[in-house]
Formats: sequence, C-alpha cells, structure tokens
Amino acid sequence: MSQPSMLLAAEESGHAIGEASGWFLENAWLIPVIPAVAFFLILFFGKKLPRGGSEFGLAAMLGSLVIAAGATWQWISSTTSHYDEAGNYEVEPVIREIVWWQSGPYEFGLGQHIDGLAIMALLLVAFISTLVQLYSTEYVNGDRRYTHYFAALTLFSSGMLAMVLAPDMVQLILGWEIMGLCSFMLIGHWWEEQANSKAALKAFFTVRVGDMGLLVGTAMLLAIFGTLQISEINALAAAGEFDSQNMLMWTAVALFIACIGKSGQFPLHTWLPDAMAGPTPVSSLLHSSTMVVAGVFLVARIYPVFHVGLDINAAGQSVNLIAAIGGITLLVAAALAFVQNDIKKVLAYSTVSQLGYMMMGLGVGAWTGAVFHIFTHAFFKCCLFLAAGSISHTAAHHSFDMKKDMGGIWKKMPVTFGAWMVSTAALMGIPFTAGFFSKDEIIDSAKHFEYTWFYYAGIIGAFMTAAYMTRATYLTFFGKPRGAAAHYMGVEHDTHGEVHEHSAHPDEAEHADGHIPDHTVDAHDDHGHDDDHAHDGHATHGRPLPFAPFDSPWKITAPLIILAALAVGAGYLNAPALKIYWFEHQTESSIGLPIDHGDDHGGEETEEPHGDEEALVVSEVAAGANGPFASAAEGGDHSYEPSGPYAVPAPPVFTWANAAPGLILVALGILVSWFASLAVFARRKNPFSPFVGLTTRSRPIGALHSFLVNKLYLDHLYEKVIVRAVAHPIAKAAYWFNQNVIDGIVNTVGTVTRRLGGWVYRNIDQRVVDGAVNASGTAASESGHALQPVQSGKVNQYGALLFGAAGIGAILLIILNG
Amino acid sequence: MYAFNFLLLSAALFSFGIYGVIARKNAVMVLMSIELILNSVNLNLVAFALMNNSIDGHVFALFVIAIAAAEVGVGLAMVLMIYRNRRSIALDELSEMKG
Amino acid sequence: MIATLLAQAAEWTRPDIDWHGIAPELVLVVGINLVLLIDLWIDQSKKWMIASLTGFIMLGALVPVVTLAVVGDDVRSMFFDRYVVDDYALILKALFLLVGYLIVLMSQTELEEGGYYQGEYYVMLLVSVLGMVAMASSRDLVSIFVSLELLSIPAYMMAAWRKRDVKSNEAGVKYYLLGVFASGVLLYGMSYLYGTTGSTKLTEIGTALADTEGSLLAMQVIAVAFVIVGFGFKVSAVPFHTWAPDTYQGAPLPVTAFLSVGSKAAGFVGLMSLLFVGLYAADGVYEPFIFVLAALTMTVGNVLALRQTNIVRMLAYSSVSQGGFILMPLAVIASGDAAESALKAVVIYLLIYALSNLGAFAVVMAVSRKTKSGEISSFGGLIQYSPGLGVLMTIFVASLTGIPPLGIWIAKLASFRALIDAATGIAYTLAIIAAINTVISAAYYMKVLREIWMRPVPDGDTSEIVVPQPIWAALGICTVGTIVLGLFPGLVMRFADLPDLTGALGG
Amino acid sequence: MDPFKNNELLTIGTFLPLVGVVIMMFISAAEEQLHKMIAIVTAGATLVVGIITLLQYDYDASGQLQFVVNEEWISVINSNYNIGLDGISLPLYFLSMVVTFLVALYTYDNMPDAGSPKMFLMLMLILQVGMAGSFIAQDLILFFVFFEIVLLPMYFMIGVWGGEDRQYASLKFFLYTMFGSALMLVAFLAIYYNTGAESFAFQHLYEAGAGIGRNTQIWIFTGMFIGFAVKVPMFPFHTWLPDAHTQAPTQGSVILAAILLKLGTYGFVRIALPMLPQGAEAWAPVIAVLAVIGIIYGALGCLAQTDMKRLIAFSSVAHMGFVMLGISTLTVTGINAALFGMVAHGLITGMLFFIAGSVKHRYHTLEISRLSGMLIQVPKLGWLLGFSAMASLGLPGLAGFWGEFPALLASWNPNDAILGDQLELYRVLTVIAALGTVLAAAYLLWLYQRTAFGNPSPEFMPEAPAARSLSAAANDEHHDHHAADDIHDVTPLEWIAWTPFLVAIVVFGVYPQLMFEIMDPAVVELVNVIEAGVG
Repeated sequence: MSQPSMLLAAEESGHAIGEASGWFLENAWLIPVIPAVAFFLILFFGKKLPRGGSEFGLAAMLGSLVIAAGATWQWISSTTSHYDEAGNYEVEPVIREIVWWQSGPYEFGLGQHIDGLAIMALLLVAFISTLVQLYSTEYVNGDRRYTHYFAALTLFSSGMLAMVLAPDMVQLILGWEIMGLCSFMLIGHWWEEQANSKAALKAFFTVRVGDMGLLVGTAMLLAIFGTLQISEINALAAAGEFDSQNMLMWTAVALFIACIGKSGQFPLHTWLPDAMAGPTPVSSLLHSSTMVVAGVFLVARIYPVFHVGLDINAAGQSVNLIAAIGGITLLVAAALAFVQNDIKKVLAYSTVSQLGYMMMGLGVGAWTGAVFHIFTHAFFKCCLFLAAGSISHTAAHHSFDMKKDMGGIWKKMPVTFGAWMVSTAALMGIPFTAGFFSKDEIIDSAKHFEYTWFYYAGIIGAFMTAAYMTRATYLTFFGKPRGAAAHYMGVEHDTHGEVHEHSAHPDEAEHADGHIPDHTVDAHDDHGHDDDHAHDGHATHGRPLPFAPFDSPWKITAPLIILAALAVGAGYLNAPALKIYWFEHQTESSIGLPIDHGDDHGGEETEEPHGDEEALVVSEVAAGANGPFASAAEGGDHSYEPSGPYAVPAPPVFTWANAAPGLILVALGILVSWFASLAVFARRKNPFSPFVGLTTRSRPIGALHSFLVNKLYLDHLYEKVIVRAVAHPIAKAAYWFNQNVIDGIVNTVGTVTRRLGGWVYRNIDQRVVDGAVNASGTAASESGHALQPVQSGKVNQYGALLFGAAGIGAILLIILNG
Repeated sequence: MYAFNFLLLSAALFSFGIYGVIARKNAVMVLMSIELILNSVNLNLVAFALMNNSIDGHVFALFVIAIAAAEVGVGLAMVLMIYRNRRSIALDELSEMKG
Repeated sequence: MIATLLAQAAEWTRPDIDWHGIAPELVLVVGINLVLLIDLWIDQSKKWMIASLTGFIMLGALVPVVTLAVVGDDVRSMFFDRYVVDDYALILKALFLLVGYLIVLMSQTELEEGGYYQGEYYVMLLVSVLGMVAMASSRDLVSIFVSLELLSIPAYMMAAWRKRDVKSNEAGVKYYLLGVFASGVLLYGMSYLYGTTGSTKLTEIGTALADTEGSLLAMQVIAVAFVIVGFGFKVSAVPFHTWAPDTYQGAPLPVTAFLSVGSKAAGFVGLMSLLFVGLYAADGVYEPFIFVLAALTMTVGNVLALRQTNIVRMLAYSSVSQGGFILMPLAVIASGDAAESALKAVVIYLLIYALSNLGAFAVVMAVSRKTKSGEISSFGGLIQYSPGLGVLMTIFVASLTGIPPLGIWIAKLASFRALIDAATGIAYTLAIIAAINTVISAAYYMKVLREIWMRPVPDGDTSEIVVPQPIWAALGICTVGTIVLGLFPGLVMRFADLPDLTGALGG
Repeated sequence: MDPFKNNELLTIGTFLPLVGVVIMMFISAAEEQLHKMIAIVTAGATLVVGIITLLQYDYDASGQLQFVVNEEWISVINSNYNIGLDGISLPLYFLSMVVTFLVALYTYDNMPDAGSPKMFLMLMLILQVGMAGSFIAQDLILFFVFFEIVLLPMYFMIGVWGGEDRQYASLKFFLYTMFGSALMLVAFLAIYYNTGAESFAFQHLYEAGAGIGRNTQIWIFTGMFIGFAVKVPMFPFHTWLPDAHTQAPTQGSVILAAILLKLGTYGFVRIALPMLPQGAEAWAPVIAVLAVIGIIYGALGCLAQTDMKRLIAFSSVAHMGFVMLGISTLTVTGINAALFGMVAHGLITGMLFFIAGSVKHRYHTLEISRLSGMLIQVPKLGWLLGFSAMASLGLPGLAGFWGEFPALLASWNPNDAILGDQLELYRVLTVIAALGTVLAAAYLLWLYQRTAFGNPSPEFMPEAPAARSLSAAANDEHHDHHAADDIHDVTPLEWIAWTPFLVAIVVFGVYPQLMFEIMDPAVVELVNVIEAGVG
C-alpha cells in the first residue's frame, strides 16, 4: 500500500503552513534520551554515590526540562509567527526519524514528532517529574532501595517522554510499556509485603489486558493505512483514505481498550486504587498526573482515527463508546471516592473520575478541553498527592487513614494546607482556577454538541467532586487531630475516641470500616524505612511537640507551592471565560483534523444532505471524498484545510450562563458536604459537647438539639436523606459492586486462568498429548512382548513358520500374479 | 505330461519332507526329511533336464547330491554332539534360548 | 580308446580362465591347504601362528582384488558369463575379505584362551570366506548354490564350535537344521526356475522371464518366491529369522559377528545377483514379497529388540532389523528409476553395516572379557572405567542408529533415496515405515548408550578393561571405516555405481 | 572479495571446535582444569573467527550468500559441500558461537554434579560444530548431517549431567527428534527426486522446487513439517521439551533453548517455505493455528507449573508459537519477526535458564513454592530474574518485543498474494495471540512474585529462622556475611558469562535495526522466492 504522504502534499502546497524550527525543536529527541542514560548511570553507579544516584535522576530531569522548555519556547515563537489570515496556527510538526527497524516494504522510525500536543505533554512530564524527584529525595530518604527507586522513576520519565514524542505507533508502544514496567516496579517498591506485590501484579496484568487492544489495534492500523507513522495515519484518516469505515471503527475500539486499561477507565479501573500501595510520589507522578493520562493522550494523539472511526460529532449522535466509557467512569469513580477513608484512595478515585472527564471530553469532540484538562489536572492532582504525602510523611506517621491518623492539622502545616486548598479548588472547578477552565469546556462542549446525557453526567460529576473533596478536606485538616496527627499536633490522643464513636453509632461505624474489606492499601509507607531510625533517626520530623517542625522540609513544600501556583495559573493559558485561547491555538494543529469554525455542530455541514443514518452515511461520504482528495493531492494545490470530509467542531463560545448550572452544583456540593462532614464527623469528635452526648443517648433530644442548633438542619438533611437514603446506599452498593463484581471479575479471571492452566496441563498435556507419546512407546514395547512367544526356541516351530510363510507367500503371490 | 508325473512325485516328496521337518521331534528324522526334500529337488532337476533337453539339470543334481552328502555329514556330527552333551536328540528340548 | 580320449581332450578347449580374475579365490584355496597342512605339523604352543597366517591369507587375497580394481577397465567374465568379476563383485569381495580379516583379529584371543580347535577353526573360516568371495562373482544357479553351501556348512560348524557348551550346540543345531531346510526350499525353487526357463544361467533366466512379459506361470511364481525365501533365511528376514537370535546368542562371539555380517552380506549378494540379473522381470512377485518382508523384518526385529536384556541377543535382533533396512530398496528395484540407486544402497549399506556391527561386537567381546556377562546392564558405567571402549561403542551404536556423520546414516539415506526414486505410493509407504522404525531402533540402541553413560557400574569394579591388541586393531579399523565412510561415502559408492551388474550382463 | 576470505572462513569457524576435541581426547580426564581451559580457549578462538566473519561480512549485500564454498562431496547423489552465509543465517550462526563460548566459560565454575568435564566439554564443542554447520549449510544433505550431529551430544548432556529424571527425558528427546528427522530426510529426498534428482543445493531447489505439483508439494511439506515442528517444538509435538529442559543441566538447557530449537524454525524459513511454496501456502494456516494454540497452551502450561525450570521450558513453547506465527504469515515482516524472535528467545530464555541453574545451585531446589524473597537473599540474581522475565514477556525496549509484536503485525496482515482468502482466520488468530502476551505477563510475573518478592523462607535462612530481620536485610553489603551455606549472590564468573546476554537483550531491544538491517534483504529475497513459486 503506497499512500500519498499528506505531509508531502502539504509541504508542496506551502502556503499557510509554517516551519517550526530551532535547535531545541530539532533535538527534542534528547528529552527522553537524557533520563534513559541517567537510568543506566543510576543503575550502575548509583549506589556508589553519596546521594544514591538521585543526583543523576534530578540532573537528568532538569536537563530534560531545560530542553523541553527551550522547545516550547521555540514552538511558541514559530506558531506565533505563522498565525495565518484564516485564524489558524498551522505549523508543521517537527518530525525527525531514524530507521528503527525495517521490514520489507515497511520502515518504522524512531525519533520525534513535535507538535503542540507533544510540546505540551513534554513540558508537563518533564516539569512534574522534576518536581516529584525533588520531592522524593526527601520523601523516600533512607529507603533501602533508594537507588532503585530513582532508577525506576527516571526510567519512567524516559518512557513517558518517549511516548509523547513518538512519531510512530511502535515508539508509542515502547514508551507505553516501559511506563507499565516502571509502574510495576514502583507500586511493588516495597515488595516484602505480599499485598504490595499483588497490587503491582494486578496493575500490570490489568493494563496488559488492555494492551492486547493496543497491539491488535496497531496491527489494524497497519492494515488500514499501510503505515504506522502517526502523522500519516492522522492525515489519511482525516482525508478518508481508507477502505472500510467498519474496520476503522473496530480499530478505534481496539485501541480504546488499551486506553481503558491504561487510563483506569471503567471497568478496568480497579487496579488504580490498588496501585496506591506504591510510595506517594509515585502515585502523584504515575498514577495521577502522567502515566494514567497516557490513554487519554493516545486518543488525542491519533484523534482522527477515533473521531472518524467512531463517528464522533456525527449528526444526531448522542452517545459513542469513548464518551460513554468516560461518562460512566467519572460518575462511578466519583461515587467510590466518597466512601474511602484512605486519603490516597480518595485521590485515586478522583483521578479515575477526572480521567473519565478527559475521555468524555474527547468522546464529545472537545479535544482542546480534554487536552487542556490533562494539562491542568496534572498540576493540581499531583499537588494533592504530594500534599497527602507531605501530611503522611510529616504529620501522620506514614499513615494515610484520614479517620484514624489525621484531622486538625491545618494550623501546623500551612503550606501543605494552602497548597491542598488551592488544588482542591482547582479540582472542584471553582471559577478562575485552572480546573474550572478546562473542565468547564468539556461540560460545555458536551452540551453544545448535543451529547446531553454527558452534559448531565459532567455537572453531576462536578457536584460529586466538590462533595467528596470537601469531605476529604474536612477529615484531613479540620476537626480534632486523631491518632498520629494528634501525636504530631501534641494533642493528647484519645485512643478510645474512635472506638467509642463506632460503638455509639453503628451506622457510621459501618460507613467507616465496613466498606473497606481489603486492607491491601492500608499502606503505611514506613515499610520502606529502616525501622531503627524511621522516626527517631529523622530529627527533622515525626517527633511530638514541641520538637515537631512547622510543616514539611523545603524539598517537599517547594514542589507543593509551585504546583499549587500552577493549579491556578495554568488555567490562564486557555481561559475561554477571559477570551484567552492561547493554548488552543498552540495545540490545535495536533488534532489532525480541520476545525470547523463555520458551524458549531461539527461535521453536520458535510453530512447534512445525507440525513441521519450515521455509519453508513459517513462511509459513503468517505468514499465520495476519496476522489477529489486524491486528485487534489496529485495536483499539488491541496492545502491542509479542506483535507477531507471530517472536521472537529470548534469549541463553543464561553458564556457564564452555560457554566452556571455546573458552578451552582459545585457550590452546593461543597456546602452540603461541608455541613454534612461537620455533622457526621465533627460533632462526634467533640466529646466536650454535652449536647452531642445527649443526642447519642436520646433520639428525641438529639432531634430537638438538631433543630435547635440551626445549622444541623442541613446536617440531618444530609445525614438522613442524602447519606443514609441516597448517597450512602448508592455509594455502598457501588463500592460493593466494585469490590465484589468488577474487581472480583478481574481477580477471578486471574484465578480461573491459573486453574485452567493447571487443568489443561494435567489433563490435556500430561494425559492426552504426552500420554499419546508415551503410549506409542509402550505400544511398541508391548507388541514386542506379544511377539516373543513366536520366538519359542523350538526348531520345529521355526521350520513351520519358515515354510508356512513361504507357502502362504507363494499362494498369495500366485493369486496376485494370476 | 511325461514330466508332469515326475513333478507330482517330486512335489509329494517335498511335502513329505516338509511335514517331517515340521512334525518330527527326533533330530535324525528331521535330517532324513531334509534329505527327502533334497531328493525331490534332484528329481525335479533331472526331470526338467529331460524336458528341456539340456544337461544343466543333471549337473546341478550332481552338485546337489555332493553337497547333500556333506551336509548330512555335518548334520550327523551335530546330532552326535548333542547326544553326547544331553543324552537326547529330541529337538523340542533344545529351547534354552528363546524370546 | 586312449587315442579317442586324447583326441577328445585335444578337441576340448579349456574355458578361457582369467587367472587374474579368480586370483582372490585361488589365494584363498592355496591358503586353505596351507593352513591345513601347517596345522598338522605345528606344535600346539605355536598355534597362534595359524591365526596370523590366516590373517595374511585374507590380506593376501585382498591384493588381487585391489589390483583388479586398479586395473579394472572392463568386466571380466568366465565360464560363459557364469562367473563374473566386475566392480560390484570386487567391492563385495573386498568386503568379505576384510570381514574375514577382522574376524580373525577378533577370534585370535578368544580361541587361544578358550583352547578351541584353532587350526580347524581358521580353515573353516577361510572356506566360508571363500564361499562368500565366490558368491560375489556367481551368476549361475549352480555356482550360487555351491557358493552358498560353501559358506554355510563351515558356518554351521563354527556356530557349534564350543562343543561342550549346550548353548553353542543348540545354536549350531538350530542353525544347521533350519539352514538346510531353507536350502531345500531354495533348491526347490531353483529347480522350478530351471525347469520353466530352461537354463541355470542368470542372464538366460532373465531373458526367459522377460519374454513372459509379466504373465508368469504359477510355477515361476513359486520358484521366485522360494528362491527369495531361501535367501531370506540367509539374511534373516522375518519370518525366516527365527534362527538368528538363538544362534547368535549361543555361538561364540566371533562367530556371531561373522554370521551377522559376513553370512548375511553373502545372502544379500546372492539375492541381488538373482534379482538384478535373473529375476528382474518378475517384479510382480518379488516387489510385493520383499516389501512385506522388509516391513516385517524391520518392525518385528525392532520391537523384539526392545525387549531384550542380553546384549548379543539384542544385537541379533538389531541385525535382523538392519536386514530389513537393507532389504528395503530391493522392494522397489523395478519401479521408477530405483534400480541403480537400490543397488548402490544395498552395497553401501552392507559395507558400512559390516564395519559398524563388527565394531559393536568387538566392544562386546572386550567388555565381556571383564564382566563375564552378556546382559546389557553389565555395560553400566563403562564410560567411567573404560572411556575408550565407551566412546567406541557409542560411535558404533550411533552409527547403527543412523546418526550422521557416522557410517550407516549414509546407507540409510541411500536406501531412502532408492525408495523415493521409485516414486510409487508403496515406496513412500515403506519409507514412512522405515522412518518410524528408525525411531524404534533408536530406543533400544539408546538403552545401550544409557547403560554406558548414565548408569552406575553394577558391581562397583572400576578396574580398566585390558583389551588384547588384535581387538584394538579390529576396533581401529571399524572406527576409522565407520567415520570415514560416513563423511566420504563417495569412496565406496563409486564402486556400487555400476551399470555393470545389470548392463554388461544384459539384465 | 579476496578468495581467502570467501573460501576458508566459514569452514574454519565451523570445524575449529573439533581441534579442541581432538586435543582434549589425548589428555587425561584427571586434568580437569586443563580441559576447561582448552574448551574455553577453543570456543573463544571460534568466537574470534566468528567476529572476523562479522567484520568481513558485506552488509550491503546481505540478501546474497557470502563466503560461498561449493566443493564436491557425495557426488553420487549430487550432494556438495555447499556453504554460505546471508542475513538469515548470520545472526544465528554468530549466536551459536557466542552461546557456546559463554556456556564454556560458565562451566568453569559450575560444572554439573556428575563431573567429568572432559566428556562434557568435548560434547559441547561437538554440539557447536553441528549448530554452526546447520546455519551455514546450503545443501540439504549437508544440512541434515549437521542437524543430526547435535542429537547425540545433547542426549548425553541431558542423560549424564541432568536432573533426577534425566534418563527418561533424554531418551524422549532423542527419540522424538529422531522421529522428526527421519521423516524430514524422506521429505528431503522426495524434493530431490521431484526436482529431477539434479542437486541438493538450496539455490537450485528454490528455483526447481516451485515446479513440483501442488499435491506433491503438500505431501513433502508434511514430512518436513513434522521434522521441523518436532524440533521447534510446535504443539502437539512439544512434550519432549519440558522434560528435556527441566532435566538438562544448565548448560544443556541454555544451548537447547538458545540454539537447538532454532534449527527447527530456521529449517522452516530456509528450506520448507521457499522450496515448497505451494505446500507452504496450503500448510500456512495450519501452522498458524497450531502456533497460536501453542502460544495459549504453552502459557496455560506455564501457569500450572510448580517448578521454575519447567515453567521456563513451557514458556518456550509459547514463544516459539510466536515465531511460528510469524513464519506462517509468509510475509517479510512475519519472517523477520520470526528470525528476530529466534535470536531474542535464544538470548532471553538462555538467560532465564542460566538463572534457574544458579538458583538450583544455591538453593538446591527449583520448587517455586519453596523459593521466596530472592531479592533479599540474592538481590542481584533476583533483579536479573526480573529483567529476564520482563524481556521474556515482550517488554518493548528489550529484545523479546521484536519477536512478538511484528509477528502480530504480520499475522493481522498476512501475505495477501498467497493467503488472501485466509484473512479472517489470521485476524482471529492475531487477537488470540495477543491474549498470549497477557498470559505471558501473568505466568512470568507470577513466578517472579512468588520467588523474588516477599521474605526468604525460613528453610534457607543460614541463621536461626527469623533471626534475619528486615534491618539486617536492608543493606546489600550484609548479605555476603551469610555465605556460610551455598546461598550467595552472582559470582564474577557468572557476570562475565551473562553480561553479553544482558547487553545484547538491551541493545537489540533498543535498536532492533541492528539485526533487521541484516536480515531484511535476505528475507525479502526469500519471500520473493515464495511468492514467485506460488504465483
């Protein structure tokens, strides 16, 4: 299959397409190479160095960051200078490849494909990796596998960076799988505990199941387009240069399965919460901000395949696979986040939920919104995780249990608290934080492009996000210090408080503990530290007052501050509310599809005459479009813009009115949850209040008290109606379903496969296949045994045999020759 | 049809010989049976020599007679030998080796 | 009276005898007499000289064979084409003489230590070898028969050489009775053949049979079948093999080696001469018959060998099964282009098989000198205390298994090739059967190797085996032959590459 | 190209080990160290010849045979001593030299318990002759000879120096392989006859083979198929492999995995496909189905194992399934993948067997349930196991990936000129085969989790159980103090023997073009032959 290269055609036509150039852009391939080299240096020399190899890691990440920043700067200058009359920033991607492997007609490249999307991801990954490494030097200090930790972390960054600048699907897979490996290594970092190694295995398997889709999907891409070069795939898909729409659809489905696995989408999301068994910086880097968005990134990277294959934005389409999975994921995960006691698990489910947003965004055609959400989410979610780690590290004795070991620490940890609050606001989507701009665009697009169900899913999700984050915030920072936090705060810890609470309130007790049947990630990070000096030896933290420091050391807080700042600031790169479209313009050429500015209902323009039969119509359109395209390409007057029948609709124009319902729900969520938290947790945490004691002893008085204390009206509304009647059972059911059915299926698949293996081995292999082999041997030997009596030793019988055979032979031969 | 009678006779001799070899347990009897077979061959050869009117058959028969004599010499020696060792010339006792 | 006789004598022209051509036979005849005479006069303590003398006679007979081969321009034919010396005959004569020499080497110590009748033994051996050498040139029913008996009768006696040993007696008697019985059957077949074709000369028989154009008389069918049975006995083809295991086991080891190689080879030579020259046109008879025989022989030989615990008996069955492989190409000589490749296959197989099998027997002899046992298990741990013998046995057994580049692989290859050249369904079937049988045979061969390499020494006695010089010499010849012929089969295949046998004799 | 280069190099490289064998033959078995040194020097010298070959090889003409020698050998059957090297052979030829050298090196310190290094090393050198020769032979009969030479040495290696059930395993290996090669020989002769009995030379048969009638081709292919499939081994002819691998000494397992199994797949690529294109066409779907069954079946078999070595052995069935799947596509990509997969599997599984051998050496058991916490007791060995497991499950960036992934690519896109009507079948098979990658991850990581992770089981604690706390285990340096028993970490010699494997796995994984570049032109030629033969 020889396809006309879109890029070639575009290059010839020349106009309106700028040349991006510059040393950094040309040499962006160094960005993943530096950490890769550093990985080997750490591996071989790390242990001999005073800082255990972390200096290599940090230096490498800084180096990558510098190049990434340089490349970003050069990219921006290129795009800005090529802003064309039509309003597009069309800049040709910088593609440099060497032949990685050749095979007959195919050559597969290794190198770089730099465009807006790649630049964004490169900068993001390099930046966050740098921060996380900095943070880690403190966080895992003294760990017995400190060097290995940094090696794996550095390798991860290399893999991720290699993936994002992949010019070719194969390189993408390379990065993708290296990330999986590092994920495995880092989740199982403390593998002495079986729970950790199990979590690591589970993560790897689950993702690997999805990866089947990636492998097969890639093969399908090769079948359809005859190339695996991403730019060519995008161009060909966008131009309708393929034989079968149906095949493309299945290709998209196959590839999307990989994304489901990698990005923790429903129903393969169960590995992600378990993955919290790893050290917190790992969770913040891999399992929230970078690796898990790889799936989303893949969809965005070859968006034309998905867009065309799944008919996204086709007229009348109200649901598609990507949007549906994204929507389901975001709701389910948000509900699950609600019942977690482990702060990291709350954040893990929150991550899943946000990934659902991104997927939904891509599913409804809001490419820019989704990509921008990758960008912003990375900052605030990373920040949240690091904050959680900071709390655990400094204040909570390496525990992550919000109910047992936290509470009331905001005063002692102002920096952490501040960072957390800013990031939480961003996560909730409070206006003028980064999360607001990105999430709102997704929700707005869903409505605007008539994916109504997903609009509702989006705003309900926003409500839920606000609610669970409020709960988590309350439990962590407010109320009375408990457990390790009390120790840290110097407050005398009422060790019987929780027990008392539990016995007094069975409902709540159930709520608190009953839903966490697996204690796999009851993770206390201190496994990783040498017991002898995990606490006493660290003079800097972990001591009771008055020696307890004011917040965490700078290596932890500095990243927090930076990330928190970005959790707000990053949003202003693309703030439709403020008419800022800068990010959009930088990246839009990466979509691979033309943007339909004329009509908001993308694709409708071309498809209108064909009515509403979707797939059929599109394929007809595709078929019809082939001719003109081909001739245009040959004629050389073809330009990038009208390059096919498919187009992505431009993002909707922001209006506050559209954003309002979401915002109202967010506000409502915060309020409801805040008061509910106060009611559920604070009141009972406060043994000084006689009223509370009263309510626990006597219902009527308690009720009266509730009414008397005005604010508790809402508490009860929340507790009785929402929590007990609605949210609690639903969340409970959802969690039960999650743990027993979905996770059960995942685990059962493993068990069954293993059993099947055993069965096949014992019965088929050993009995049938090998049995046949051995039986043939036995048969030969037995037939020998059977023949032995013939050799009787008696001459007469020998003679009889001799002549008998001769006679019979002669007779038969006479007959034969007769 | 002249030769046919000889052939029939010879076939009969041959059959007797075969029977003797198969059925007799006494080594000497078996030897004699073999002699029968050889003589049936001689008869054949001579008959065919007449029939074909060539001398080859006669010559062949002479060779057979000479060799048969040698064989019988060897055979009798062997019978004597086993008789000395076993005090018996019953062939069915000679089955030390089998299988 | 005398005058007429003289006149007649003057008229009678002596058949043109090519003295050079029959020089090998003459050397042997002279040698036989020499040994007989010397044996009469020589002192008992100097009997060992007889052995050396016999060895020299064998080698001496080999000299004219070599000179014939070197001169070897054309076919030498005597007695009106009844006795022919061609390349085919020469290579086989060389084989028989070599085998004879090796047997002498192997017998020497055995006989000296056993105190057997040395002089007579070597005479018998020489006579038997003479029979074989004559067989290679015989192209007439009479001479074939005489050669056969010449090689057989001494062999009967040699089998029973240990005359106080009941097993040896039994071996001799069984061999003798069945041998003579088979000769009877063979002769009966020959007589019919002569009767229906009118000649004892193979070329004329061939012509006569070819004239029938495939529609053979029943008598001719019987004749061909019986002739094959007779030789089938000699080559111990199943179901005419029954004597072989018993005789091999009971006879003295050198004799067993001689029977399993020399006598068998001679049987094949006779059979080949008959088939290629005389019976060629009767393919409707011998092809199916030999097909069945070959298939049965290798299969039955193999599966019975699987059960054996006695090494000699196992080698006997192995020899039966190898006979099946040798027989195999003869089943297709009239199909396709197989004739020539079949001839080549059999000749090369006989040669290499002789070397490998004799080698194996030589090792067995050497080992049994120490272990005094014929059980396979007595080989346990041989490689530990006598690595030289262990490796040599490995080479011979591997060769018998058919593993390149050791000897017999090329022979098997040649046999397969003949079958493939035939390109008939039957030939392919036989090839498949043979292929499977190769595997079965490997099973019991490997059993020997397993004992040698992998099992502990049964009685814990790890003193090295003292191998007499003559046996070393025999082993050396066998080893070199096995390896060299495996690598460069062209050295001997050239001789088997003959249209002579069939072409020059109009077969 | 000077004549010396062309004529002698391959012959020297192939037969040089025999010089060592001859020298060793005349030295008393008691001189064990001397024998080891001779073997190492011989294998090293062979490797040097191999390196010279690599240097002299003309990489721009990788599609053509180089260093060709064509001397008369067995003239009566027109079989010549015809050798040569092209891009398909070169990697395997060289690999065999490297592996033998490293294994010899490894033997210096790790002689199997049965002792007698003289015999052991002689056999190993003979084995090397057979392996190297198989890859350079350009004549069917010559190939067959080399192919069979490896049989006996391997039989003895397993049977004498193997594990407890070694005699059964070795016999099974031997008989099974004999069975295959006997049929294969028949098939070779059938090709020869059907092409006019002119020559056994590969080049001749490439041209002439296509002229054989379709049905005949299919029959002949059947014979070859069985012969090669046993060697590969493909389902359902694989049952000798787990036994042989499990019982073989480490050296035997490594050689078996690294080179011997490749003889089968190499045979398919070099002989069966191009000589019998129509037979290949008919058989390809069957091979593909069996290959995929092998992938899944091997993986399931692995999941059932309780013995580490047996598990690795079974994994070979799965991996060779990928190789065969690649071959069965009859595409350049597929065959490239197969060739790459052969080398990769050789390196990776060889490495895994080395590790298993070392584990056995230290723990005296390979029961997975008894091993635990290797990362604490023998951390470096544990990491190496992890590395090899990752490579084995096909992680990109390591060599194993380049055998699997392109095979999948190819099987989704089988040669449409030849297998156009089998597209659906192949695509279904691709998906199932992809499932095999997941299962591969499952059994390997499960193995890894059970053996390497966790805390060491008390029975292997040198001190009183539980005396070794985590704190003691915290520093790797401390481990050496407990070397009272056999449990110690990787020795320097092991590092020397293994490093080339590890480096190669990474280097070829990162930059596969190093090998694809060599193989591709030759494979293109090959596929042209096939396509021409079918079309």
